[in-house]
Amino acid sequence: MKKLINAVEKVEDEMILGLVKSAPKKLRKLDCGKVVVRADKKGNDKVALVSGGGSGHEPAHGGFVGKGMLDCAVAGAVFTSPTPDKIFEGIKAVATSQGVLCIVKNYTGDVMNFEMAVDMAADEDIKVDSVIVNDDVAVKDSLYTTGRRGVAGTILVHKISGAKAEEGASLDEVKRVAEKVIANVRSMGMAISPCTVPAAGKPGFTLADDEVEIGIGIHGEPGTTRAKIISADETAKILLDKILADIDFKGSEVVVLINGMGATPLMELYIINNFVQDYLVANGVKIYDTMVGNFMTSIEMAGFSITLLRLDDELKKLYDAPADTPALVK
Amino acid sequence: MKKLINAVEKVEDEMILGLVKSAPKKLRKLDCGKVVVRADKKGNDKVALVSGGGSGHEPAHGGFVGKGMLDCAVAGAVFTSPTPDKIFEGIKAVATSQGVLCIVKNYTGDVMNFEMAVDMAADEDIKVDSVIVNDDVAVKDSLYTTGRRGVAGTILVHKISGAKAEEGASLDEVKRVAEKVIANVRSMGMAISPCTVPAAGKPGFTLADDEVEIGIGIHGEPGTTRAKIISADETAKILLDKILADIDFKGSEVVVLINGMGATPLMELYIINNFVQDYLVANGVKIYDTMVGNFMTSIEMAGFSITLLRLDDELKKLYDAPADTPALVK
Amino acid sequence: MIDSKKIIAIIDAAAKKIESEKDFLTQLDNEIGDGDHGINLARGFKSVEEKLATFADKDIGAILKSVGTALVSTVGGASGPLYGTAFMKAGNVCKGKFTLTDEEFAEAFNAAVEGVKMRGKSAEGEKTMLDALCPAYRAFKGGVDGGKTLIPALEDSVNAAMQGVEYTKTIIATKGRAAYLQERSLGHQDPGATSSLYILQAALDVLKKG
Amino acid sequence: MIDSKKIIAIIDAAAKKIESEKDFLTQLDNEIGDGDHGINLARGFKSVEEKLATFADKDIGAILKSVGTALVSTVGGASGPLYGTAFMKAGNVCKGKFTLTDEEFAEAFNAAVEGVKMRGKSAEGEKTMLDALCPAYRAFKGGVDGGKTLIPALEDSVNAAMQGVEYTKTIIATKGRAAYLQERSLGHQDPGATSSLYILQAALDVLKKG
Ligand SMILES: Nc1ncnc2c1ncn2[C@@H]1O[C@H](COP(=O)(O)OP(=O)(O)O)[C@@H](O)[C@H]1O
Ligand SMILES: Nc1ncnc2c1ncn2[C@@H]1O[C@H](COP(=O)(O)OP(=O)(O)O)[C@@H](O)[C@H]1O
Ligand SMILES: [Mg+2]
Ligand SMILES: [Mg+2]
Ligand SMILES: [Mg+2]
Ligand SMILES: [Mg+2]
Repeated sequence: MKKLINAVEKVEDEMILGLVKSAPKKLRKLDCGKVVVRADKKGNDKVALVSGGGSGHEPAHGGFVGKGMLDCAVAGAVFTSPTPDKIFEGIKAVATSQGVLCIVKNYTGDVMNFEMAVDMAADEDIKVDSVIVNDDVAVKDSLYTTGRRGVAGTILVHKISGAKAEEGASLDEVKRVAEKVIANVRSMGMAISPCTVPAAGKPGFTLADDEVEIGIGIHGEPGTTRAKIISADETAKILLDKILADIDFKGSEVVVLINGMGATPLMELYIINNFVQDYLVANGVKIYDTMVGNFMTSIEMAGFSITLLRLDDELKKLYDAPADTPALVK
Repeated sequence: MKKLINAVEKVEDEMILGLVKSAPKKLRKLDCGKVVVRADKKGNDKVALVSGGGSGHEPAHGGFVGKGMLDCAVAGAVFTSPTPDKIFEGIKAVATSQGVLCIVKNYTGDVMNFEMAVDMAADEDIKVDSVIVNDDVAVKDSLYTTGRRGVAGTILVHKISGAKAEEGASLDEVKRVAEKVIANVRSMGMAISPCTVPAAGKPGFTLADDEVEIGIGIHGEPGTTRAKIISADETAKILLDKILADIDFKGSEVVVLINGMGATPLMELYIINNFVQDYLVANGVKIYDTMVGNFMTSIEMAGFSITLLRLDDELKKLYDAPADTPALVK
Repeated sequence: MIDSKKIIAIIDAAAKKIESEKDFLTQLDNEIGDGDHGINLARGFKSVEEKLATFADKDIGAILKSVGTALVSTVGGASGPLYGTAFMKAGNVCKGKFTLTDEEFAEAFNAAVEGVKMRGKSAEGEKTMLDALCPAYRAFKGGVDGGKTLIPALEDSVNAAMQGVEYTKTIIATKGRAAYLQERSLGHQDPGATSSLYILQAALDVLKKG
Repeated sequence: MIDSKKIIAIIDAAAKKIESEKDFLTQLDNEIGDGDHGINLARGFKSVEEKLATFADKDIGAILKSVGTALVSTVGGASGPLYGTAFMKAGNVCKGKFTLTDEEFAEAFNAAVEGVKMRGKSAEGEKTMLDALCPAYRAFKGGVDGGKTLIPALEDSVNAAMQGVEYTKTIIATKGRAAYLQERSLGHQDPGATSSLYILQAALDVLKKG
């Protein structure tokens, strides 16, 4: 394991400190742990948004704390959901009389830990609700399984429900918008090289020089299939075809998010975007806006995910609303 | 070589197309080649800024084209300066009656190609001048050598002279500000893993599991010294000490730029920033603002550079001015 | 019959077992999860170990509850809420008690298993810790009901858990991270089932030593 | 004496030589530069090859100028402007000529070398192509002045370039990318000096074939 770190045990704490110190006017860290909140607390008349998950997805989620997006991000150990007590501290710190909405990625651990925290908050009469993001089409959705994972589409839930909350909408309204995004956002990812959880010291999987993993999540785990490496265009087509088959994007306007997994050079993301744009247009999808970069990463994994969000007028307006966070300014 | 590309010969062109398609309202590509210009041409009353260099530094330079920064970026093959004819096309496309300032990184190739292009433009009565950025303290400056290289500090030259140009300042004034930034900006970088020029097919150098290169440039070349890997803090200290020894930052307000080389996870950049901030404060340097991310990369090299810019009131105001480019929004 | 001192000894032994099997559990999780199960549990049981000294005068309910809270607030991931809930639910059943009859032990065991099912919205056969815990509980309960004493009943329980762990190799996961791998989860043993087995083994070892 | 047909043949041979040594030149540049010298020059000489057909009726000045322009607009990096300028400056000297005497050839050679120095703001001894070109020019000029015919003079020139390439291994670079390596550039041969040698060798090969 070759990493620019100081000690395996210090990775998460130093990372959060480094993030907060990069934007001291915007962010504050709670004393209780890896909990980042807005330096300027939101007015009591607006719903506060809390998200979080394991570390290792930087800039998610701490980088999206700020005006127009999240009020609080709670980080766990690398790829490990934070614990309910920490999430509860975060909720308490940002709670307003309008209430708190938790945005949770659909992973068993995240769901259970947030569920326990929400129970704790409700016990203390905090108005709190949650939504679960499950945008990853690599995994079949089914009543009997864990369901689809929450991946990079989560950023668009942050963005759009964050804008709704800034408008002063009620908790129910913010939740409705968040769920509309969730209903309309789909993603899929792949990796050409794995990542190493610092505490584990070795990669989550190994790949031969000509192998890739298709259908990966965002926790360094292997994907749904291993395949021989093919061209960037062919790879992007596999992901897009799965996404386009899941819900009907034809004729709709979409936001395209080409997300790097952490070690993918921007050069490659742009090459992929070049194909994605042409392919979507050829398939009757209208592109409203495009984001290319590292938004929801897996430490130093090389690979990418594609996310499409189907828009209506309400979502478009909220997507365009201002945001001022370390990782996204609009 | 494991890369998400289609064909070695198509890398640069598809990359530029993908960049422009990611922001079609902001960017336009000239038909003559890898030349990106602002979609909304600047008014004739403002100086236009042209920069460029080899490809492989994404988002530099095309990602910094837009209001408040560059008017045009000219890209060459990977790590190879663009040719004078292409630079000349770029200059012609954005030239205004206020003139054009070329921002050139100090590499023999860049300097010579831009010099020839500037001659061609001057021959056609375009008002044109240039500045040469040389912020890399890894290389000793000397009258008898090529001098220091231009690296990540170039982004701050784009930002600040771009803001000055938007104010409607004259070519001489914009050049003066650009040179003030150059006089006050210093950088140094290191790598823990190399990168592979697609056309070369193999890495520029190889490192053992416990080795790093200190004092690298941004073209995949080895650094000034090879060393055993040490902690992130100790590594950052080596770079900072060299930077702080070069010009006096004590008592000054600075912009800190922690730049990833392309494959460095943001987690590591934040860990480094955590140290850098504390160390600077301990050394009497005041931090005005901090940027952490991938700004001037070397394809998929893992490593980072630190840049410090010493500010005065004029530079502060220009640094804070709005910018609206794919890679930097302010 | 088990007293609170034994319970403390069992928790201590479980913590040591998890610590010593940390890498193996992580390795199992690497294959079909995200490679942190051993790391997560070891972190959690280390914090439990740090609390051991405070347990001496407490009743079994309070001890188990305290273990559960410690796990919930330090493990994270899926196994934190699951094991945390298991210990807390068992603690509820043992409130105020300083000794447990074998029947009461079975009752606490049952509460723990039901707690996992509730928290995980899961059932046996989904390739999770429940595939060790459910048969282990049934074997224990059956043994006690059939007149076996504590140690033989727990021996049956551990054997059943062992078979449960083997069984996880033969099925496709439908809960937890391994579910994302679909068919690729076949042939791999579930990390959570394995850590459950270790905790039961630790209990048996302590009781056997007397 | 050299006529325009020979010049075209030399350019063709140089292009082929660069193409066949592309990987080696790149390898040399990998060691002390950015690993693109062979790639850059091969791209440039390929575009020159594509122009060869248009050269047939042109004078030597026009041919060399056209080679220079092609190199400048396709090679990029440091070597593009340098070789481009060299050919363009040589072309200036040969304007309107369809044949060159040995003295005129020397004059064109000199103009090329001076062009590199001007463009690169560099001199002999800095570990660049000039360490092949300068001694090569001196040897050629000395040979011609001393009464040698073209081929023996060019043989001396190639030998001098070869020694120049060897010499680059013993010095620290002060110009070009290798300068950034400081002491680490020692022991490595300069890619640009090597490509200069290849171009001269190509010329000699063509002339020897007659
Ligand atoms: N819904 C569930 N019900 C019961 N056990 C589960 C469930 N989801 C996961 N598990 C157990 O948790 C184990 C993984 O724990 P761990 O690796 O610590 O958490 P994470 O998956 O969040 O990284 C799995 O091996 C499985 O036994
Ligand atoms: N200032 C200079 N004067 C003369 N030759 C130079 C100068 N700078 C570089 N060179 C030559 O150029 C060669 C490198 O060319 P190339 O690799 O194509 O360009 P780059 O360094 O831009 O990648 C060096 O080996 C050296 O011989
Ligand atoms: Mg985990
Ligand atoms: Mg180059
Ligand atoms: Mg796990
Ligand atoms: Mg080179």
